[in-house]
Amino acid sequence: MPDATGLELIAQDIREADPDAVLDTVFFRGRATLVVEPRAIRDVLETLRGKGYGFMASLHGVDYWPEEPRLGVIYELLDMDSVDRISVKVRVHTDRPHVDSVTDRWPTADHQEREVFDMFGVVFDGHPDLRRILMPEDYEGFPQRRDFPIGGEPVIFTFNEDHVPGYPD
Amino acid sequence: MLRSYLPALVFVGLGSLVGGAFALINSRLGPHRPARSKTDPYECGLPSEVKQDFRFGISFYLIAMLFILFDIEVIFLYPVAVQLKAFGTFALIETIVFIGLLTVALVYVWRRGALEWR
Amino acid sequence: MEIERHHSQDLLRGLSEEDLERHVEERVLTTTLDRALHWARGNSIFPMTFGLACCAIEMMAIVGSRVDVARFGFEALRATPRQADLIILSGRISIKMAPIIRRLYDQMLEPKWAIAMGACSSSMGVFNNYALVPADKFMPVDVHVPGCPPRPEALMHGIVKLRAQVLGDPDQGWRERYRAAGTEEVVDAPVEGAQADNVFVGRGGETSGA
Amino acid sequence: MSTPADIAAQPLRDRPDEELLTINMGPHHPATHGVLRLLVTLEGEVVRSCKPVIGYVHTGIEKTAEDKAYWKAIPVVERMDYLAYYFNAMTFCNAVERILDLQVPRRAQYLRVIHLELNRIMSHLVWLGTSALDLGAISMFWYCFREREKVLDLFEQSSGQRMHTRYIQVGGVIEDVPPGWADKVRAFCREMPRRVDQYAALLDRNEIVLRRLRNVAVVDEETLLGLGVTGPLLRAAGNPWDLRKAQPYSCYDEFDFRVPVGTVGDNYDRFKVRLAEFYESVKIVEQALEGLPEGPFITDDRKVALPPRHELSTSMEALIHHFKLVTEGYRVPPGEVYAPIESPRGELGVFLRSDGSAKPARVHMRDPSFVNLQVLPHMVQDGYVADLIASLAMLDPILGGIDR
Repeated sequence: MPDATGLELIAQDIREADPDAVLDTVFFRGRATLVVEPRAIRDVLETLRGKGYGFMASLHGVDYWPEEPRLGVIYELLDMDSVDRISVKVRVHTDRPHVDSVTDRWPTADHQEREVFDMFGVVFDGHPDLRRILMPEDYEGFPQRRDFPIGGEPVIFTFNEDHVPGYPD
Repeated sequence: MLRSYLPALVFVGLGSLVGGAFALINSRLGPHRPARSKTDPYECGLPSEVKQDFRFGISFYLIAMLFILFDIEVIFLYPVAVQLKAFGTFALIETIVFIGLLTVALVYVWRRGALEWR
Repeated sequence: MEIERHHSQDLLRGLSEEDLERHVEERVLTTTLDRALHWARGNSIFPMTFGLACCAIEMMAIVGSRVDVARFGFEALRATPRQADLIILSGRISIKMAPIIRRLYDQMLEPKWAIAMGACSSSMGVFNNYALVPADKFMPVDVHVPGCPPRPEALMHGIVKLRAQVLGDPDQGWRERYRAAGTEEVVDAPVEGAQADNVFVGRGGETSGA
Repeated sequence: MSTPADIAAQPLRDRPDEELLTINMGPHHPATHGVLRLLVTLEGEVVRSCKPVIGYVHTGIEKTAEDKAYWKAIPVVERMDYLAYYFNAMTFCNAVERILDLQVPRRAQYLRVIHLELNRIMSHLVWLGTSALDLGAISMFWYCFREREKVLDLFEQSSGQRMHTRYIQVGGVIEDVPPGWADKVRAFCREMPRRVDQYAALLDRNEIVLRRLRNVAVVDEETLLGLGVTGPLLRAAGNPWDLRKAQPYSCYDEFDFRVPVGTVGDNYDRFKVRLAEFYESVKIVEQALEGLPEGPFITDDRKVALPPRHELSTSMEALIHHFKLVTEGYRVPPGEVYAPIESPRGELGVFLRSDGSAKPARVHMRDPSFVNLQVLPHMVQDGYVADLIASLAMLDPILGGIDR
């Protein structure tokens, strides 16, 4: 893990190349996170690849519902030689959830970006085949957003067995 | 002359009898509930999109033809192998010539590359 | 058994002489044939290898040597619905998989039975959420095996119970068996798009779900 | 004559006589190890393109976990990769312990390692049984499932349930192992290597299996790293990346074991790497059993772990803690953590975001099979359909983990 100062140094280098790319750096329980502008995500990943983080372990979406901008996409990078991990976070609003796709430079992001699109509705521009991957093709709604109802049926007990919606009284 | 063929005839008769009986019982006693989806082609649970006029590649027929050729050869060897002592050495030489001819055919086919899957 | 005896007694009371004769003679003749038929069917049901999720691993375990399903004639696990007459829904049924399972069930041999193995296929089990459908919602199920995943012995108990039901029960289509007449979804004339086995009416030509 | 590779060189368009057939190797297929659907474009017997379609067993586990308290989320998360259930629970508990900054007692760490390695053995057994079944060695299925029953007996004795045991709890393990358990595990560990020798004798010198696996579906290390593949697939290509050695967790650094690594990266190497991992896991279990320290099996921090029953009748604090934990569960300070561990199929990581309440705000499981599945089209390009079946068997995808 790059320790807190290492993270600041990396943020410093990126800021030299692109002044307002890095919005914030978070260091929590030994995990370094760079919060980055959505438009600058591809260049930041390239500079991190230059610093040795050549393996993308994971790409996943988060819904920070009460806070705005609400949808987050997190890239976990790994440096196999010096066994070092860093993560890059991008925050997008729900009304224009557009992030550049990194599938051409990082092939592992293909299915994972499709899953984030399927579950959160973040549109990855430039993705070769952006379709739903887990839900049926013609499914409306993005299930893993916090405001999407969890669904399922009410469990029937003796006290509510006679007026449960959907079951004949 | 007929007597020597009796076992074969009995065998064929019995086989068709038992087979026919089972088929009849199944069709007579089994339930008949024709449903439209039963007649659809089964493609791992999905509606199938294979076009009806799809023709299989030529390689399949080639391999099938070669198989039939050499399979019949083996079938001819069975009767000879069973009664080799009775037929004497003449049949032995005859069989060797027969196998030799087919080996030539095999080598030809092999060199022409029909055996590799194309 | 005594339920059937009461049933047949009040049935006979109302019959006159020759109807009584014909009824008894007909019953005696068919019962022996039926019983032989059910005996043959009960002991040679071919289950379909249909592993969905975790219960599939336990379903594979019943084919193993410790809890051997071959003792009851269930061993010939068939891969295609054309040769199988029992479908064991071992695992969670997601909404994307439901139309496919319904189609498989339709394409199975008659007479056919269905076992909903595990809590997930019987009642969405642990995951009571948007993604799952209980098996009863779209197909008739004969035996529900509880457990998550049920032990191989529990599934064996379910299979033996199904076998007992088959032996004792005259063969009926599932609509007669569950008195569900009038629930036919597939009208004879294929109405455009309204197919029972396609819960999501996909666009024509394109494979639905692809 | 022209081999499939030459045919691939000719563009498809100008060979009208070659009929291309697009068919579904669909959700219900005996050889897809679960409900995986492959849209395969065939030209005779040669696979021209293969597109995996998944989602047929999607159960919304991550959404359900957000609706449960932390200790209730473990059974939900455990049912994700249903052959490596100890690993799912372990990686989830790792993440929660890292946010809580909780210290797990050494005995609990050793017990966790023993159960993880036994689970790895069981997972590889099911893989070996089903993939040998695909290659035609049907009797292997019965041998492997006989061994699997022995491992499940051990799990049942230690935790009460064969599968999805929920044995690993945040802060340690739920219960200590019963007295006779360690000897049973030693007996199993003595006998297991002999069994694996028998499997190797059956399959390794079998000419059919060798011809089916050697130089088939070779993928070089560069493509694998680009696709994010980890686990036995990556190690078979020569890259010794194993999280147990690279980033040791739960005192893995105290055991010496070797990481089996292949050379060429074909199906045969993947087969041999997993076969060698049997021996390594048995070695780890034996060393962990030797060094099993005494002491508590769960953390004694009452804020997180339930107090023992006998304490409830005497101390008031224990009763309060018990009531608080059982009703609402413990609250976790807000933060985000990514905790990866080495599952039998690769790097299994949990991204956990907590917002201070008693329910996790976001649980994302980075499943190895989900990422490794992307290498399948590269493996089967321009090969035969039979090799597609063998490659899928050697890829060892678990659809529960892929579809979550």
